[in-house]
Amino acid sequence: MTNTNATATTTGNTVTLRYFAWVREKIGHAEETIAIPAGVVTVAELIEWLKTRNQVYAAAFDKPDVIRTALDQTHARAETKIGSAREIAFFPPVTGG
Amino acid sequence: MTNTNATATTTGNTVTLRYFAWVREKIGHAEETIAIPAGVVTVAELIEWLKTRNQVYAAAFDKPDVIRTALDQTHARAETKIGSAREIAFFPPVTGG
Amino acid sequence: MAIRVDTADFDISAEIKSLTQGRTDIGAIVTFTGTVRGKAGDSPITSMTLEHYPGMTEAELAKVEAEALARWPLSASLIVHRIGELHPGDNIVLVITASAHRHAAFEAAEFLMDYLKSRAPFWKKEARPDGTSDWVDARESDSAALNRWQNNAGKPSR
Amino acid sequence: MAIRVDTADFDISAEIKSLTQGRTDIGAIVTFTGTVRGKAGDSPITSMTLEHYPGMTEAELAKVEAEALARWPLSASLIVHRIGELHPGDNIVLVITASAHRHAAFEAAEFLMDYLKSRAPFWKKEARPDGTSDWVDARESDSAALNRWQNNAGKPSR
Repeated sequence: MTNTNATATTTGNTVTLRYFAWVREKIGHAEETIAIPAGVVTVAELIEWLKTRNQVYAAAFDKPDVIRTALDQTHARAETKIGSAREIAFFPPVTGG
Repeated sequence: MTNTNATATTTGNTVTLRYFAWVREKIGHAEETIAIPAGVVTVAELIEWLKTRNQVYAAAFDKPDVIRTALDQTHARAETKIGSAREIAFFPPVTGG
Repeated sequence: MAIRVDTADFDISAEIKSLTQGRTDIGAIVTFTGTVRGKAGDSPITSMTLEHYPGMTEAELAKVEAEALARWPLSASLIVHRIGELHPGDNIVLVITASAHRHAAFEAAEFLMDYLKSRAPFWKKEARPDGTSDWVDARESDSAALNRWQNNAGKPSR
Repeated sequence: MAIRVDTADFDISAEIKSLTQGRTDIGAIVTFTGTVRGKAGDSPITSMTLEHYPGMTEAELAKVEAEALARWPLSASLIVHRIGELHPGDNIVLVITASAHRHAAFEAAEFLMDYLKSRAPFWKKEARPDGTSDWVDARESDSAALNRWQNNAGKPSR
């Protein structure tokens, strides 16, 4: 839960990505494990990198404004640093209740 | 239900008086029938007249500010004219709910 | 839209079911239940007796419901008020409001309670363990709560 | 204070009973029930499927409850949210708040719902009679409802 720790070495961290609702449907699977690539520090940078993987990711993250993120099950923002988070989730704005 | 009809002849009207909660307990009975006496037009005037009947009424209506009135089962004020009301109720401020 | 004055207790699930059964236009149901507390201030009470003004009670509650219906798009509503002798923990009053949207249901339920507390002719008498009893005094905060709604079509500020 | 995510339906009377049994400090109980409506706009729906983020859901609801408890003197509270496939008329969510006084119970229940709608990781998918289905869009009014509470210790104005 030290995702605000700006001094953590993030590059190379192994993280679990989780996808929910239409993000999951567009990506085609619910979770996967990746290593955070060099140069990726914030949530926004991770999304930009994911979009470069292939057309499926590019389409899923086409409009990052309508995608919300959680780091270790806590709401995060585009500019939040990934830090030592172990689980990063992407999903649409919530619609429960 | 014409208690706002200022031209009605009220004197001599036969009305049922009803008492609730501590007003009833102080008066000693729940209802009675009276004829509205000459000169009594408003609720306040009726209360003043009731206080002259005897010590029991004088004590029950000692503080008219804490007594509420309904004419024909509708909330009324001290200055409301009795008009052709058939039922006049006196009670403390309500405390339900 | 229904009102009921009753010595018997109520069952909230059953009341909701009878209000909403077969309907799919309702998205939000709010209930308020008032219960007898075991203390009046710091003093324990053993029972509470509710007296009311038959006829006027029903007329006032019907007015209150009509007013709520004029202010909010309610799909259904219910007011049940108990009378007679009650004990700590017992239910006193139930208000249910149902609407397509939650804010209307919340606001209407709070309005009905504020209105009922200041206008409906009920009176409470509390009995103490020593056998004495007293009529409950009206609270200034209840008429203040009602006044909040006077000049406001929606929810009032505090 | 309790939270529950469940495929099963809930019974409001039973939940209230388990929250309040044996207690005489409670004077006011407010419940909010959200139900599946039969239409999305003008189009009929046949079912609604609720997905959530296990773990984060419970963490968020616990935060919401803690926040409500810090703001209002609550005697008890409960949040139940259903998941899985539901149908028009079915219950989706239940919030119960209990307090000595009614305004605290009303405000806390409305706060819990506003917060839950904008923060708890649930998503709804609606299926139509023609076999197609779509994820429900978030409503701007829900985040506006949450923002009302940001700078206000008590009830916000509108």
